[in-house]
Amino acid sequence: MATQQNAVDLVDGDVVRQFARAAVLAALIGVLGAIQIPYPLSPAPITLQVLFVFLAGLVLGPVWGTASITLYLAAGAVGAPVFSGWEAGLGPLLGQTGGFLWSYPLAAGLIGLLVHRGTDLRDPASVPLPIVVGALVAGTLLIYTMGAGYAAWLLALEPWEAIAVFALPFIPAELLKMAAAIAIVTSGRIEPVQS
Amino acid sequence: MIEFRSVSYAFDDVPVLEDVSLTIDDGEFVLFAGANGSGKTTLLRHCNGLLTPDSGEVLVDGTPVSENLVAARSSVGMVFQHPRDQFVAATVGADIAFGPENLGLERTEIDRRVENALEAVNLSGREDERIDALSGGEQSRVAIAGALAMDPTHLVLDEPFTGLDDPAKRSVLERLESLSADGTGVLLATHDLRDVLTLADRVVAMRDGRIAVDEPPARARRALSGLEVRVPDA
Amino acid sequence: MIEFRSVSYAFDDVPVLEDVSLTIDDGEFVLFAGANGSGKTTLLRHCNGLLTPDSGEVLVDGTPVSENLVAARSSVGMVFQHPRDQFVAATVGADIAFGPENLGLERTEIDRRVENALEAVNLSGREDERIDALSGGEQSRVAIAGALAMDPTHLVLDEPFTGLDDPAKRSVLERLESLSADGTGVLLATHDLRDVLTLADRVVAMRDGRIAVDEPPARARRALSGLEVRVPDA
Amino acid sequence: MLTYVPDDTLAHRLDPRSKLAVQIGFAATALAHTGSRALLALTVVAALILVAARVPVLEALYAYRFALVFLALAPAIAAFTLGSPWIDLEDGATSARASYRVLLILLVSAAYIRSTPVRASRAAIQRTIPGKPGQLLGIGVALVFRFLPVLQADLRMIRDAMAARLGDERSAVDRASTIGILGLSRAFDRADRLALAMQARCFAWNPTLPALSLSRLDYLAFVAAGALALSTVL
Ligand SMILES: Nc1ncnc2c1ncn2[C@@H]1O[C@H](COP(=O)(O)OP(=O)(O)OP(=O)(O)O)[C@@H](O)[C@H]1O
Ligand SMILES: Nc1ncnc2c1ncn2[C@@H]1O[C@H](COP(=O)(O)OP(=O)(O)OP(=O)(O)O)[C@@H](O)[C@H]1O
Ligand SMILES: O=C(O)CCCC[C@@H]1SC[C@@H]2NC(=O)N[C@@H]21
Ligand SMILES: [Mg+2]
Ligand SMILES: [Mg+2]
Repeated sequence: MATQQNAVDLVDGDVVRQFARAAVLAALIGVLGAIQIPYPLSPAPITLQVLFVFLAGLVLGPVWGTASITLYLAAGAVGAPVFSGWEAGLGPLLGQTGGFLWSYPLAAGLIGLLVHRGTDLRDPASVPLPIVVGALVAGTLLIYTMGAGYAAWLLALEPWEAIAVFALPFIPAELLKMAAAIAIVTSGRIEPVQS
Repeated sequence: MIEFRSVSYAFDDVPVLEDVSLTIDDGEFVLFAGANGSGKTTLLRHCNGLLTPDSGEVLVDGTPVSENLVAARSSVGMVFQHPRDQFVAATVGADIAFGPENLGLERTEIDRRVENALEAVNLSGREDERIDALSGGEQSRVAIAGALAMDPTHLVLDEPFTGLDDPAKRSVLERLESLSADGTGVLLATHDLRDVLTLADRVVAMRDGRIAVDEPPARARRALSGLEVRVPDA
Repeated sequence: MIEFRSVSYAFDDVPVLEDVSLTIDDGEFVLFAGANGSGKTTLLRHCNGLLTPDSGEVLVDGTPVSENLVAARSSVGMVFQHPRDQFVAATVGADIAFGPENLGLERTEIDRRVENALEAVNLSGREDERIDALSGGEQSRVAIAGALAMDPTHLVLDEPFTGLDDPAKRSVLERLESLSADGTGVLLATHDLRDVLTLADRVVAMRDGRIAVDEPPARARRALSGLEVRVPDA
Repeated sequence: MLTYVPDDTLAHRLDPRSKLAVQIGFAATALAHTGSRALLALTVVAALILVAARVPVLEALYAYRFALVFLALAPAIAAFTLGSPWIDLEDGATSARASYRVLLILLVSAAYIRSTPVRASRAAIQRTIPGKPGQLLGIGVALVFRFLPVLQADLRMIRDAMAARLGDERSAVDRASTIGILGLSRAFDRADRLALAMQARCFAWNPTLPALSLSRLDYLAFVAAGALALSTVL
């Protein structure tokens, strides 16, 4: 939308709407994602963050999905208690689960790109299921590569040690989250924003 | 001046506004009534370009809204029905400053406006309080202050009294009265005219997407009969 | 019968209800008033175990709520203060059917109740519409219908008239009157007693977490002075 | 949970940008070193930083308790080897030193949180990251803080709304999916209303940025940050 006489450069209505959704979704991840179930099989807890990474990519697409997760990380970095176990600060981003955190925006972007085939959004409910599943699996692999890889380096673990404690124990939980993400986007209750 | 010229609007092919023409002058205090679903909220959102007419035109101070959104949005302050989910900041002062900041004003001017707006709603000196810790009535007044800080020449309010207790409602009303006396046009949507009728210059009522009544208060009671609006008992 | 026995409750150590005792009989129509923040909503949410007293006890039909939540929730129908908070489904019909479904009723009975409840709020025939696409007042009406469809023995309504137009308000009031005449206890929180005072059996008002007034309507006007409640003009 | 606490410490007087720089410098060198001497030096620096922000150390340790448990486990995992002798002490010790520096990084980030209000962080983001991304990131971070309590209340309300109509009678899967879908759709509703409210207040790409200014103290902090960063390559 153009602005004539004024120097005020209004943000376009579609952008405002997507941005507001990205910000509110980031807050929702903060509320639900911070809930953690301590998991005796791994030094990382089970959290719902990954479910929201899936949803960010599926519902908001590559650009705004990535933006949403980036807002989540930035808010956490400057003090919002949104990381697992209501932690906050730059510390968790560099700590033993930091690799997971940094992978989230990239995974959301990857999922968004694969599902929406670019930056024009389509209704994820209308995308063939194999494509959606494939995208979620690809995103998950990216999350674990970065998450376990960084933890191995940081804590001086062997690769197999890192995989055994930071990846394998979560496979069942991740499958459930994929099912939940697909159920949510196909429920017809989340109105997609076309842009 | 806000001017609607034969405005029509449909949601997904369901017509909600049909050929609406209406003019609100500077400093006028206009009550805006009508049944649930008659189109009040939809009409109000056209005043500052949040919705764009399917046909017809809306002008603010003579300029079509679509041609100069910034002008329309800074001259028409809008207060939505539920303030809680519209605040952009956690504290009173930061929220009220949001509009002026986006207009690109100097910091000193922004501070001045925040102060003035807070004074206008009787909340001076409370800029550092957390919005969540305020009562419902105080939140409504912060929402009004947020609109006032844009220095609007018109104020559009969509049922601002819902949930307010009697003193809170009075204090908001008093503010509106004095603003209108100072030249701000006020367009106030409500279902209950009992406490406000005497303050108004005009009563406009909608029915099924059309303007059905447009009268001075004295004649409004009769005209409104059968229009789903609570009028003062005779 | 709903019975509060010396109930106290605090949010994060801030006392909100202090030693409240109150009994609502079957078929009684009780108005519940008080300023913003006086504790109305907090009290109402104890009636069906959404909140649990820090000390004291709440009983529904003689059984402590904490002992039989299902019984309390099927006998006490509740309308929340903000209708949007209350919806669990996407369409009008599905939302109203949610409660009856949980009661394990037959589908035909469920449909009957949905229809009946919609009629009470002037929304007959609109079960297939999306709740999101309704106007604010229409949403409030769907919320009321959702509680009516539970066919409860007590109805607790937290400012149910906000945003309703006059006929809808009248229709809901009529329904409440006839329900109460048929033995349903009604507990209605509101800031404005003007249209309801004559219908009620009793007026209860809170101040700062305590019951400050508990009188028959005839004596309520005087008792309520200074209590932030709009009473009918003398 | 660690949060900002108003105070007058050295750290509180610093500009958020210089504090960020110190944090990053510290983390960089901590991530590069695991030698005992380096760890000792890092411990001293971290202690100074904690004192400068008056961080209550026990509270900070408690806030990071989950992370600490896992950090304590990592050496055990590293020490474990498949096959005799099953335990490799040297591997364990390396990992223990690696874990310890992570603890230091966590504590240093606690100093930033305790000494920096949201608006300062927002200003730092908008003034450091140029153009539209910086603008959106700054406002977005403020919005996340604003909406955390709002959405928390929403989720509680969804749970209550279902319970009030006996939703607890449904299966766990049914309940979880309803809460999930409702939580998300309601959050997006809020977002849509927020978007309107921001547009009504002229949300623009080129607003007046929050004020920030660097003092002499900040330049010293930048020097310290630079020194820390350089020590990465030592
Ligand atoms: N987002 C939407 N999508 C589809 N239809 C809509 C939407 N918003 C409103 N409507 C429809 O438009 C009509 C007018 O709604 P509007 O909100 O303008 O009414 P209103 O006069 O403000 O009513 P109320 O007094 O209840 O607030 C209603 O019938 C409503 O169902
Ligand atoms: N979830 C909460 N956490 C903390 N405090 C709360 C919470 N809910 C309510 N309160 C506080 O409890 C007090 C009573 O609130 P309540 O909602 O019961 O008032 P009310 O009488 O219903 O007011 P209103 O007329 O505005 O609806 C208020 O001071 C409020 O700030
Ligand atoms: O500190 C954080 O907030 C990050 C926690 C990371 C948890 C990881 S993400 C992948 C895997 N799946 C889970 O449910 N938890 C771990
Ligand atoms: Mg409306
Ligand atoms: Mg209340």
